[in-house]
Amino acid sequence: MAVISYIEAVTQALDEEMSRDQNVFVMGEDVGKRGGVFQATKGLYEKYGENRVIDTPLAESAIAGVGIGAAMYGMRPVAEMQFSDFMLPAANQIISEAAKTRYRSNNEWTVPITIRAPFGGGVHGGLYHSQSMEAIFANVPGLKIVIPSTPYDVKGLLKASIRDNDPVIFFEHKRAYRLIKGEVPEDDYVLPLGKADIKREGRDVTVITYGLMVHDVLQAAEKLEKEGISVHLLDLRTVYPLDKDAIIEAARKTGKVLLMTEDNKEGSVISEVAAIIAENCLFDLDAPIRRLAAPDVPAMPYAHPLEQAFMVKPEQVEKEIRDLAEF
Amino acid sequence: MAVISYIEAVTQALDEEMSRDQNVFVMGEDVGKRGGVFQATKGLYEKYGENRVIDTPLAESAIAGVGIGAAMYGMRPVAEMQFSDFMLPAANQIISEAAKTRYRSNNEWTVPITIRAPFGGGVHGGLYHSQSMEAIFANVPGLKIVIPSTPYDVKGLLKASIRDNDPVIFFEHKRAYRLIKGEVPEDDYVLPLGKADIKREGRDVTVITYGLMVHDVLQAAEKLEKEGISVHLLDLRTVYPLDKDAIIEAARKTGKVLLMTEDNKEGSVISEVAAIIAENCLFDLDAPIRRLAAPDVPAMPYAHPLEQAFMVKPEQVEKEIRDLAEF
Amino acid sequence: MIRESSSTTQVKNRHRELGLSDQDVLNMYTQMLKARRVDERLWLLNRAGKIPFVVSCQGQEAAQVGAAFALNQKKDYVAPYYRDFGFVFAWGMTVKELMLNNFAKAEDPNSGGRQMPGHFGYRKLRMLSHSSPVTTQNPHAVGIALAAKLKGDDVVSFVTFGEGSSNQGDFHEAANFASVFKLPVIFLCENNHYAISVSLKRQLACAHVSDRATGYGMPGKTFDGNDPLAAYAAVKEAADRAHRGEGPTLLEADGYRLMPHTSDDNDLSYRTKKEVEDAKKRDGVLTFADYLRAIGILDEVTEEKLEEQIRKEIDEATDYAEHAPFATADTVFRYVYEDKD
Amino acid sequence: MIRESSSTTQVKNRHRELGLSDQDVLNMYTQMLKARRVDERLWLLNRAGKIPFVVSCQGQEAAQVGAAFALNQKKDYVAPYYRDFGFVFAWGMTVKELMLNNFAKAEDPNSGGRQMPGHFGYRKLRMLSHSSPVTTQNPHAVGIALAAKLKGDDVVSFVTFGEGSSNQGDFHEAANFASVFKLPVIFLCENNHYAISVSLKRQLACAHVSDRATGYGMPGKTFDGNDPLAAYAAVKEAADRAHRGEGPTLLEADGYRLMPHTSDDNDLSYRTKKEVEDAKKRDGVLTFADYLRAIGILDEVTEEKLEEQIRKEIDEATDYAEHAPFATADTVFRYVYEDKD
Ligand SMILES: Cc1ncc(C[n+]2csc(CCOP(=O)(O)OP(=O)(O)O)c2C)c(N)n1
Ligand SMILES: Cc1ncc(C[n+]2csc(CCOP(=O)(O)OP(=O)(O)O)c2C)c(N)n1
Ligand SMILES: [Mg+2]
Ligand SMILES: [Mg+2]
Repeated sequence: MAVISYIEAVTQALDEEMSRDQNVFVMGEDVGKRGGVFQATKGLYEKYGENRVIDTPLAESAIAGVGIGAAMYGMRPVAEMQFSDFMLPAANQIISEAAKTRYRSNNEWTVPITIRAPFGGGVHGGLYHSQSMEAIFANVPGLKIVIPSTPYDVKGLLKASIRDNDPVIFFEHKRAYRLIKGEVPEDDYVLPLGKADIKREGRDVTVITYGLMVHDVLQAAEKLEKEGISVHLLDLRTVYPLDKDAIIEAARKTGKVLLMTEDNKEGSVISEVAAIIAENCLFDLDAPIRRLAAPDVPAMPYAHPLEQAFMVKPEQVEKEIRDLAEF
Repeated sequence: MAVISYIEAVTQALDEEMSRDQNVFVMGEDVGKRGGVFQATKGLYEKYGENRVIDTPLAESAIAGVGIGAAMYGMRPVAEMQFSDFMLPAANQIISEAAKTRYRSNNEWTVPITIRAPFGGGVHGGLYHSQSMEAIFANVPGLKIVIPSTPYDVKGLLKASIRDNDPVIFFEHKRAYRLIKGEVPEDDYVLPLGKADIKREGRDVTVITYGLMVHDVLQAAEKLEKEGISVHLLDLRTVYPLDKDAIIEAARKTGKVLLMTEDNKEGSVISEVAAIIAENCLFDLDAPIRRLAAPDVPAMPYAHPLEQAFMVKPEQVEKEIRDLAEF
Repeated sequence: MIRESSSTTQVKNRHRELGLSDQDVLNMYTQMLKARRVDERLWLLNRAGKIPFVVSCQGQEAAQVGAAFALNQKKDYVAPYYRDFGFVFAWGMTVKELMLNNFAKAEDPNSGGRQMPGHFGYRKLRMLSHSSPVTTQNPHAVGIALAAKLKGDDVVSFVTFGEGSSNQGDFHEAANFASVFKLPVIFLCENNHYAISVSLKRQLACAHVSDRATGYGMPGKTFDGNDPLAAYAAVKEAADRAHRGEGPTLLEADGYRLMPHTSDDNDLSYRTKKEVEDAKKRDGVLTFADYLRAIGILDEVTEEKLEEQIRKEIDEATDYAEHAPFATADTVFRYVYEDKD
Repeated sequence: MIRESSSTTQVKNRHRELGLSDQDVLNMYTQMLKARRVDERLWLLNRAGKIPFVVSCQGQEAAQVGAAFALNQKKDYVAPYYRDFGFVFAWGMTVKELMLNNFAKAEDPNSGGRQMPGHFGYRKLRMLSHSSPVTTQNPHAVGIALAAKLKGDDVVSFVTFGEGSSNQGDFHEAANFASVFKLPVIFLCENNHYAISVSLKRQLACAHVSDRATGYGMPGKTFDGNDPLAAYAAVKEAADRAHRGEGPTLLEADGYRLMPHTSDDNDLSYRTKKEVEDAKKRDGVLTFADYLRAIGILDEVTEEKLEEQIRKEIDEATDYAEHAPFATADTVFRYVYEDKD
């Protein structure tokens, strides 16, 4: 199996789906000639032409809204938002339209669109090129929100998202793009949406997280293993709607739970995870739930020391797990 | 003390602040001549003229964005979004701009705007005139989100919001407008933002909620009192950032907690409340946390039986409290 | 059957030169009248407490019906907005279906009673699902046109919206997108001079909504919204352009909203009775009937028959809709996502 | 002091008729040159690994500086966008401050290093805080104008943005709002023919961004973005209109982006070297120098002195900024809300 990067898995998934299904096309700012500002659509313009890899005007609400219309016609648009921070002009189209069309039309009209957006920080992007936007959409029935952590998951989940008959927001961690590599089968496979994945079996402490943080935890777990602390790691993969059963099972597994997100703490996706656990397995817990998240300040500043101060650090991860293990 | 309705308290607060401070002005769709589609700004156009009660074009992003600009100049705009459902075109201005201006300018520029919006259901408004939108904004540092439950709170909190030097989203429950009446002092007073309020002291079960549901709980509590069940009721009032101390104290008070919202359950404001409790007072709980909320379907449909099916019913409230009491 | 109008009529025959037969224009008038009478009935039903809410089409039927007749009813995609009774009738929705919509019953083909009245959507008729936040349908219509173009389908995508709504960002972004890609879209703004209480001058500073076309490099045209033939001609020309691959057109029907914004509105708080009365003199339903009479297509007998037939249809539809069942409570959970079972 | 240009010059004196003295135009040129040289230095610093990111003004200095000179620097409010080095220098920001901004140091008056470079904002100079999502500043500028009007202050509100950004809904909504209320706003679109990789024709279907003015009922004008005098004249006229209470104006500087979009971009993936070389021949910094030379205001000595002076200023500023402290980690928590203590 080839070892490829997270972003290569994105490109591969797009390429495979485009060649598999004529209805799949890509649209967004600079996705064509330029191959995307991160190069996620690299080579697709050359391969599929300007009709299927469409450079759009600079207007996110139109990208989403036109994509929705095309999806209603029976196409499977994959719309790129250049940075997740810039999805907000499209919030109305995504929340009022894409998410609600099936419901409001009593199942007559459907919107099989995939909206891809790079998110996350640690890339010196400042306030508006580092944000986690998932919480804003994670209270909107009708949407699915996928956040993969590995190249393998990227490919399988992106392909599944494109084939899904409902709108999917697919957040890609921009720092993972080139940092994270992994084995990815060359052939066609899909992974189920809505299912969390156990990334590591363990006995002492359960960590539930998603995105790039999965790797922080894996690293910490290696280290802690040597101290005799065994970490169980659940990767949410779909952050809305959440995989309740998997969360409950993972929490019960060790009775000690650490929830992690790169997002601001209050009102984040892990708040809902905490609520699910508090509702369903309170008496299985041996320690209070812990959350490790970014501080409740707007986003990470540009200056390096400030960016660092904002981000969750590996030492913190280890410390939280250790504290829980010792609780 | 005069007994006035919830909406009269809105109008009174606006009127008082406008006469107190020349920098306060009102803007929005139909707020002028028409006095607002709900009549919240009734009489203000006649009293303050078209320069201070501004009928704007039909464009929410402009209403928010122009309001932000005016606020940066030193004014205190009170912008009305006709229905909270229609705030989404302004999501970018609210989240990227209003919320982050102080932070990004290192405290140089500030945005003392108040954005008022009627929310909530049970008014035969269908999918797009019934929604609770607070969760979408309740992960955005820099914003404050206020949701009052009584005319007294409306007046004190709206006046405080207008005087606050940061952006405040002020959600008014549209079914409460004429339904809820209460005593309101004629003179000037403000209530603190960011502080929850105990609406009822009790011993057996703690209910934490906000908005119109506060009244559902008060009614249930009366009834349950006769059965010997004593309900402690905390009204969040500010749903972002939450009053952590008050939440923890209220949860500890009885050790049994019911959280309620009219919003879809997953990813709602009460998820964060649950997380705070699970983090801070797990061992004080005698029962798992319960949440009573709307189902995770887009919003309440228009047809009466469907609207009813969506909404939390008084019997459910009683049952949940009773179950907890008996736990 | 009606006789072809004689060439000795005093009034100039305006429809023949548009390629419309006498039967065509009588059909047009029938749809306009039907929309008007249904609307009037809805207000009665509302006042009788039978339906909680009315959104009204009165004053805009002419433009709506004229537009519908100019499109290909077998192939084109349409995204009508909440006032488009005339349009949806001419497009194939029945009075019964519209009544089911207004009574919010399970059988309503638009949303099964989930949405408020006037939120149209009918897959069978290639009519997109409409929501409440205004102007969101504009980019959808552009997306339909983009998809059709990508698939090589010769389809025109037609969308309507109010003049107040033309101030939303989505109008701008959609128009620009359509024009950059030369997509077969017809944007029809139904300018009724009010957005709830706010009059035209407070909404736009340009003379005509169609002036905005220049900024998108597309043709723009304003026509008399009370004249279905003007609407027909304008939409036909735009459709022809679209079919020729020349891209989108921005049209504006200059009309007037004769009734309050909705049954929740009190329009005399922001306009005078006199203004409304003056507008009624230009009412397209009346003036088009005058034209048909003058040209000899409509006489008292035909008119009475028409009214009678429409009345009967409305009576039956109302009766049916009133007694039809609501969707059951358990269905509230359905269709959030695809039912996989 | 420089001598007033003699009337015997071959070239027509274009600045005198605009009311600009020789000293004025030399000042203009100085600001343009300063912006250019600072920009060049930033690319060097980036390549040397000293700063992680550059966003460039090259090719747009002429329009920026001409505009700044036409406004009232004591009273007007401005919302420049990320390429506006020429503008912010002419408006009073120092090279040191811009370097602090690029090194993201605590002393940066724009954001104390919190934002990426080029996200201007300077309260003291009535310069609004700029964010990354494009075009959000347009409604802010309108809000400033509305507030000033409500307070009776005679203030002009000036805002800039790119041609790609003119496709955002916020452009449309802001322009419409300003015109409906006849607010004193100047919208200046710096059309550099690219929005990252997407060229003008894929962004807009109209000939000029200024064509959009018609749709807002305001005057629109395109001028040569390489000519600071054209910019000056256009902005001055717009400012005069604004002061007279006649409302907003949409201006467009027709220019070109000489460098890649940012230091993260590879512009040769979407345009040719030749196209860039051709554009360089029209470069305003060169052509304006030619004018000044032709008219006798700029000679070799002055030029050398200027360059020397600017180089020194940049050296000192760079040195200062490079060694200035970052904001400390603990400050990351500050200023989310008002500090009440
Ligand atoms: C985004 C949004 N904002 C506000 C509303 C409330 N609203 C419904 S209709 C309307 C006026 C629409 O005016 P116009 O576009 O002229 O259409 P008309 O109703 O006159 O046909 C308003 C403000 C809405 N539905 N959507
Ligand atoms: C809302 C939004 N979408 C996307 C981006 C990413 N982006 C930054 S600059 C830019 C191109 C801007 O082009 P233009 O408006 O012509 O300005 P220019 O950079 O050419 O001066 C894009 C797409 C952004 N900053 N904001
Ligand atoms: Mg209207
Ligand atoms: Mg550009």
